[in-house]
Amino acid sequence: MPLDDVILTATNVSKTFGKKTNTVEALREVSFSVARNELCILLGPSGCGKSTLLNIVAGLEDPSGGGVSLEGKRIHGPARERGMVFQSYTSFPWLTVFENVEYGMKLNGVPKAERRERAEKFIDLVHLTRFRDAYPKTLSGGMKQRVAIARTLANEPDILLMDEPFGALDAETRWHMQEMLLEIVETTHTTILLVTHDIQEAIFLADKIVFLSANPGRLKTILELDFKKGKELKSKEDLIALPGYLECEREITALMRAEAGKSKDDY
Amino acid sequence: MPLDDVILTATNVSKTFGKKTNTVEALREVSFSVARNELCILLGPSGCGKSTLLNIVAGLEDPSGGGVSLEGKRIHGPARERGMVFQSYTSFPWLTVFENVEYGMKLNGVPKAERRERAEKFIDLVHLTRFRDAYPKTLSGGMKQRVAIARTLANEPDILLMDEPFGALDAETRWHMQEMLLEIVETTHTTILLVTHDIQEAIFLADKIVFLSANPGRLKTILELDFKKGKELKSKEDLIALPGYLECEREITALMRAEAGKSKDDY
Amino acid sequence: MTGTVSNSTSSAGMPKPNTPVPRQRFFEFKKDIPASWSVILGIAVWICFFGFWEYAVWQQWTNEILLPGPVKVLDALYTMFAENGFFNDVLISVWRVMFSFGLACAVAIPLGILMGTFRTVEAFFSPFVSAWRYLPAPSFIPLLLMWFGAGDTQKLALLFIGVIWFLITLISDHVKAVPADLIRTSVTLGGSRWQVLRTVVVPASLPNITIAMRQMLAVSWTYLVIAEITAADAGIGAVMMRAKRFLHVDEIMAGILVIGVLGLFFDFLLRQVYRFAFPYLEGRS
Amino acid sequence: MTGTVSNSTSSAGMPKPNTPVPRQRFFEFKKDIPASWSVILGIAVWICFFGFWEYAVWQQWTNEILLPGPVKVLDALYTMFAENGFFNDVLISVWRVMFSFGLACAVAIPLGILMGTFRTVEAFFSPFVSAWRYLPAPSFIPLLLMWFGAGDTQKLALLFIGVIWFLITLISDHVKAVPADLIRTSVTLGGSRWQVLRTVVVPASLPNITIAMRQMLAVSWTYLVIAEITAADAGIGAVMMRAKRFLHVDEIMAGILVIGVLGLFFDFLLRQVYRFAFPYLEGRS
Amino acid sequence: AEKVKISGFTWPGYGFWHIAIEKGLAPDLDLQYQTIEDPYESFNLVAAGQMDVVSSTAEFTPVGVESGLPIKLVAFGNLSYGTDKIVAGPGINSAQDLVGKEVAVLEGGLSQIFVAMWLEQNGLAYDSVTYRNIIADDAFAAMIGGGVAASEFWEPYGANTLKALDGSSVLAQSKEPYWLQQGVVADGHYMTETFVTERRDTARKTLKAMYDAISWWQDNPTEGNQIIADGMKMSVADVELVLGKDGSRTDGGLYVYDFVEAAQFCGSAPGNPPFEQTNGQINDHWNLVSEWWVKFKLIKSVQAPDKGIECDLHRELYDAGYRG
Ligand SMILES: Nc1ncnc2c1ncn2[C@@H]1O[C@H](COP(=O)(O)OP(=O)(O)OP(=O)(O)O)[C@@H](O)[C@H]1O
Ligand SMILES: Nc1ncnc2c1ncn2[C@@H]1O[C@H](COP(=O)(O)OP(=O)(O)OP(=O)(O)O)[C@@H](O)[C@H]1O
Ligand SMILES: [Mg+2]
Ligand SMILES: [Mg+2]
Repeated sequence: MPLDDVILTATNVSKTFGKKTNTVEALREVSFSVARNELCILLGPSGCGKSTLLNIVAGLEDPSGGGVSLEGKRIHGPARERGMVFQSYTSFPWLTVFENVEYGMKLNGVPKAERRERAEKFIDLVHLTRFRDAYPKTLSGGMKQRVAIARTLANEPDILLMDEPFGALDAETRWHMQEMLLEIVETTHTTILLVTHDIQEAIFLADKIVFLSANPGRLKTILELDFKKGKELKSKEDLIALPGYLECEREITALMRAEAGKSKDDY
Repeated sequence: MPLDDVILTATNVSKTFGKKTNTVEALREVSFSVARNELCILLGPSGCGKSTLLNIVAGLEDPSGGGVSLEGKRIHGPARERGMVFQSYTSFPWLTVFENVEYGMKLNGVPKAERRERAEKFIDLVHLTRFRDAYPKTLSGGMKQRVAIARTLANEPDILLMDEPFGALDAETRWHMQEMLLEIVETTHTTILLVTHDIQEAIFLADKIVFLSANPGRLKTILELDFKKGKELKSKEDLIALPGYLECEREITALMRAEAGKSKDDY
Repeated sequence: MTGTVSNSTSSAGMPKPNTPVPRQRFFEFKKDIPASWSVILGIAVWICFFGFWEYAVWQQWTNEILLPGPVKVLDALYTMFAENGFFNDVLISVWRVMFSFGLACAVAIPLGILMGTFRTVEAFFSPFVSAWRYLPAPSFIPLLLMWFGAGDTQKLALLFIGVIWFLITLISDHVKAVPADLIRTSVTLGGSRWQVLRTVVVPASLPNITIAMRQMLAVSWTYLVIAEITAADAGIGAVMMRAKRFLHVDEIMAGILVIGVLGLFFDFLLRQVYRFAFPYLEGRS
Repeated sequence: MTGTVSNSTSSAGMPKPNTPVPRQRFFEFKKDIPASWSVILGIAVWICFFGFWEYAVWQQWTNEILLPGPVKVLDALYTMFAENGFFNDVLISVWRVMFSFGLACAVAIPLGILMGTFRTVEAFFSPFVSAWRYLPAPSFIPLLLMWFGAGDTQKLALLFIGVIWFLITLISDHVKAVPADLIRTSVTLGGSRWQVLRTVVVPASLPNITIAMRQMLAVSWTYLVIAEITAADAGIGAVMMRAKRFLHVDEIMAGILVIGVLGLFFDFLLRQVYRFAFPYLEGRS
Repeated sequence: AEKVKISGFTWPGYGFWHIAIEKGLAPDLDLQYQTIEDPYESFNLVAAGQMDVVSSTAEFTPVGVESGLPIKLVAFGNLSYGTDKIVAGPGINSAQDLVGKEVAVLEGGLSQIFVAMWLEQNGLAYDSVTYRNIIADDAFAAMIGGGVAASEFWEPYGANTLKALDGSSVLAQSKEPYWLQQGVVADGHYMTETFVTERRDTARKTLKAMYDAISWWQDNPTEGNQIIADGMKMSVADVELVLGKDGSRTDGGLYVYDFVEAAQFCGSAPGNPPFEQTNGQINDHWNLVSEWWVKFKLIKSVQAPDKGIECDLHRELYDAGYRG
């Protein structure tokens, strides 16, 4: 990946919540960048500011200092270019799967025929063709998240932001979702910035891991997963079988342990 | 573990929900047993009836067929002997940590002095001494679950039932909790029957894994984790380093995959 | 194989294969009861009520002028419908409640939605609306007569001010409870403020707004009598008012009965509307 | 090391280090606004209201006898307190509302808890209670007079039946929402039914019961005037009634004002009770 | 002392009970006056056996009797002497102008009969207008708001309406000789049958106390008005508006009957009551009112006066030498 193909840059992003006496410093001067078509993972212990950072990138929060630029342009507020998938199920219950996926395009005035075509393509992509006209209430948690992913992708964002998208799912469903996400990346070449604190998930998905340290959130290190380079991973079994996997998990586990140890009693 | 030291036996437990036209067969003739001081894990794909089975053991549901006996006595309804920890946070918000832990003993008329002593012992055990007089609202999810565990243990059940006790916690906290649970088993020699669908968690914790298959839930296999025998595991790192671990994970992953494949679209 | 597969672990402590005794207790926590029980118990309470009432009258525990028995009330009800054209009064009252309630909704829903969505709107209206909730509606009758005359408008206005303040409060509370993540989703998909309001806030709160409407419609019925006492030529309240002047307590009771039945009926209707309008909701009532 | 640590990835596309522009818009979704804004807006609405009222009177848009200006109303209020012993009436009204509401709670809380806990109890009472919600309380004045005489009891009874049915419904709904897992926890710890009721169901629903009480106390104030019109020798409603007989509209308005202030005050009080009684709750209002 | 329960709404015309209580005019009785604003609720209490005496307008008896209410009209208390008026809004100058319009009255109350008789007096059918049930308290507002063309008022509503509504005028008022003679617009005092029959001595003493109070008030009008104002919790000015200042009974809006006049109206004492009324006119009054209620379809038939009227209490007092 050539360095000049950077799509997103965060520079010295700081964030302090609250006023006067009662402030929480969530982020201190965090800088990193995401290259085009990269799947970048934000990893770090709980409360280190991952969500805050992602929200700033999405434009949902304003940074107290520093800034973020997409394609070289400074960002202001939320926009279609930076679509986001949340941990909570955000598929609109009053719309069918198809209408949900179509929703973003409707907001942006995409003509009906194109809307339909793109929606169906992305519904296919997340394996929900059978449920095209179902309401979210009939779907499992995993399926609801797939609706959210398809909806965001169909809106053709420059970068897809995801905040622990699989965090509320059970272990088994999580696998499926992770594998599906890799499949999607394969097909669509979307740039993704994803927050998690599941180490296995991070290793499985990441091209690059941005690791934050806690209290306040600072950039600890950026890990390029060299042992995965060039390998094709289709399933978790493939990952487990890969040489270097155990070593990598151990290394990140140690990083995590070191950070978490800082506030042992509050886990 | 001698076979005659069995504490809990489930025999041909079946369960059908609903009436007449609209029935769901959740369990079909499941039999297994748990030995004294054993940590037995119920594993299986989502919806295979693990919670239903655990509820039947707890006495919260009546089986449609078959039965469960504890210490040779047929069970009827819930009782102190079979304390349960749920996935949702069930620490009572209106009681402090200490009062929560003391609660079960109060119900059973344990005298005040003993109550106090036992409560403090178990609060120590789950590392909450500093939070003895805090209300649950000030605690994190993991801490709330530790309160629930201490409360159930302080009530001295013959067997501790846990339904995905760490399912709602983030990955990192989950580790800590798992390690703490092993610590507790070490100290108190409690018999535990725990439901999960996290394979790593199952391997890390289990003396024995009861694996259920889906639709309806039947006993697929019972796995004794021989590669762990005699080893002392304190942390996940120890487990990852253990020879045979990867093979075991791969094997269970395959079992899971086979079951889950049955209903591929509904994850 | 790292694990050993053992198939039948059946051994000591096997329970006898007696069929399990289903415990069916009368007072069971949160346990659903058979539908037949519900119906029987629901009928039982009315039998108890009417039975006790008739018994009290029969035993002359109370004065018969002031508390006629249920049979006499039903008799009066029959006469009113069959001979006195009461049906027309009922229609007029229903129309008054519906129309005024519709007006109240037309004001309360947009305002409540704006108050629930924007903190600035809330900060402006909320102190005002909360204070007016305590408004004793009957005291406003003279002002309403002055402003709206003695006709229907005045009665509609009274019914309107009887429910509007609570309705606004309830709706804005429900709108406040719309999950922030739904709004944020729409915003990151490129939704403008107006689009978010229209495509997320409104549909997300609509089911709960319907529930709030159901609750306040019930209150509206309790105001009907007050509204129709003054300057009413027709309507259930007017009939009850006249009955009172001439000590026909059986007719008053018949009026109460009719209002109760109408209230339950419209509650049922709104429940059905809820069901059909929001088929996408999880199995909630 | 499987990963390579790269510390500064700063490269192309670096944004100029201009300080970020904080976007502070007036209408922002669910965005908390500064406390000072709240206060200003809250005061603004009242200034608008009183200003418009005084202006309308000054411009003689309405009849001055029927709608005296705010200054005249405040003047009447002063006279009432200073010269007519209105304070005593206020005390009596407060006592009536509080006492009757206390009684209503004493019935509704246990019944509501039982209805919310046991489906059988619910199946029995629910059809009855729902129907009685539509009860037009004023129509029951004759019966209450007969049963309780013209004294205080009758007024208390009217205030009582004005709120009891809604209160029961609200409370039983809240109790139904007690998480099943809390009950199951207690049961698996060996709790008997009575213990579970006392140590789980009651404390778990108490905060929401308090909220229901707050809502219904507001309704109780709106019934005060109706209750005190009949056979009242003292109380805010009685004073307003007498004022009406001699067309002292300023006194009526003063009465409305006092009821509004009292309502807000008791609402505030219950809010404080809620805060102090349930310190263990997450930061909810 | 024996308890006697009396009720009435806030109206100076019933204020003599307060004087009787305040001045101890019934030494061996414990008179208790209860303000109940809706007279029909007072009659409800009678039905429940919880009230002995009710002061109200004089037209209720036929209705009560037909409903089986155990009640008797025992005295005509006072006559409206100008306090009641039919006031028309702008543009209405005669009865003819009212045809087809709406008139605010108390349905089933005196004011409805007043308006109906006045229409007939002016050569119109009693039902040539639409009656709207709005009591005087609210009718003022209703006239300003439009919708009703005229209304029957008592004070202070009449005067206020005339003042506030430009172009409004008086069409009829109770001080006119015809209305005084007819005695339609009047207050009465009611007693329950059990009270009259089983506690006759007490009933007599109660009635006597009231007439003693009237005499006392005639001698001490200033103090009397003050007692009434305090008892009714109204201002002295409001009392004076209705009862007058000097005890002459003709400088206010009400003419209060003293004992002898009331007894004459009842036919229990010789001689004629004032305003060209006849001895025993109470029976004619009964018939007149009953006929109107039948016309308005509020009762079914006219019954014999003695079903609802009890004049023997006056006779016994008179025979015993009492003269007020
Ligand atoms: N709106 C807010 N107001 C005040 N403090 C906040 C706010 N949002 C977050 N914080 C604080 O900022 C810090 C970072 O929070 P953040 O949610 O970004 O962490 P996180 O890494 O996403 O944690 P998790 O892994 O638990 O999701 C925490 O200390 C949190 O308490
Ligand atoms: N009360 C109930 N009524 C009807 N069906 C039920 C009920 N409870 C469970 N089921 C059904 O029984 C089956 C087993 O459910 P159960 O919750 O025991 O599965 P589980 O293994 O615990 O699943 P998970 O891993 O998702 O927790 C499912 O098909 C479920 O839909
Ligand atoms: Mg987060
Ligand atoms: Mg489960």
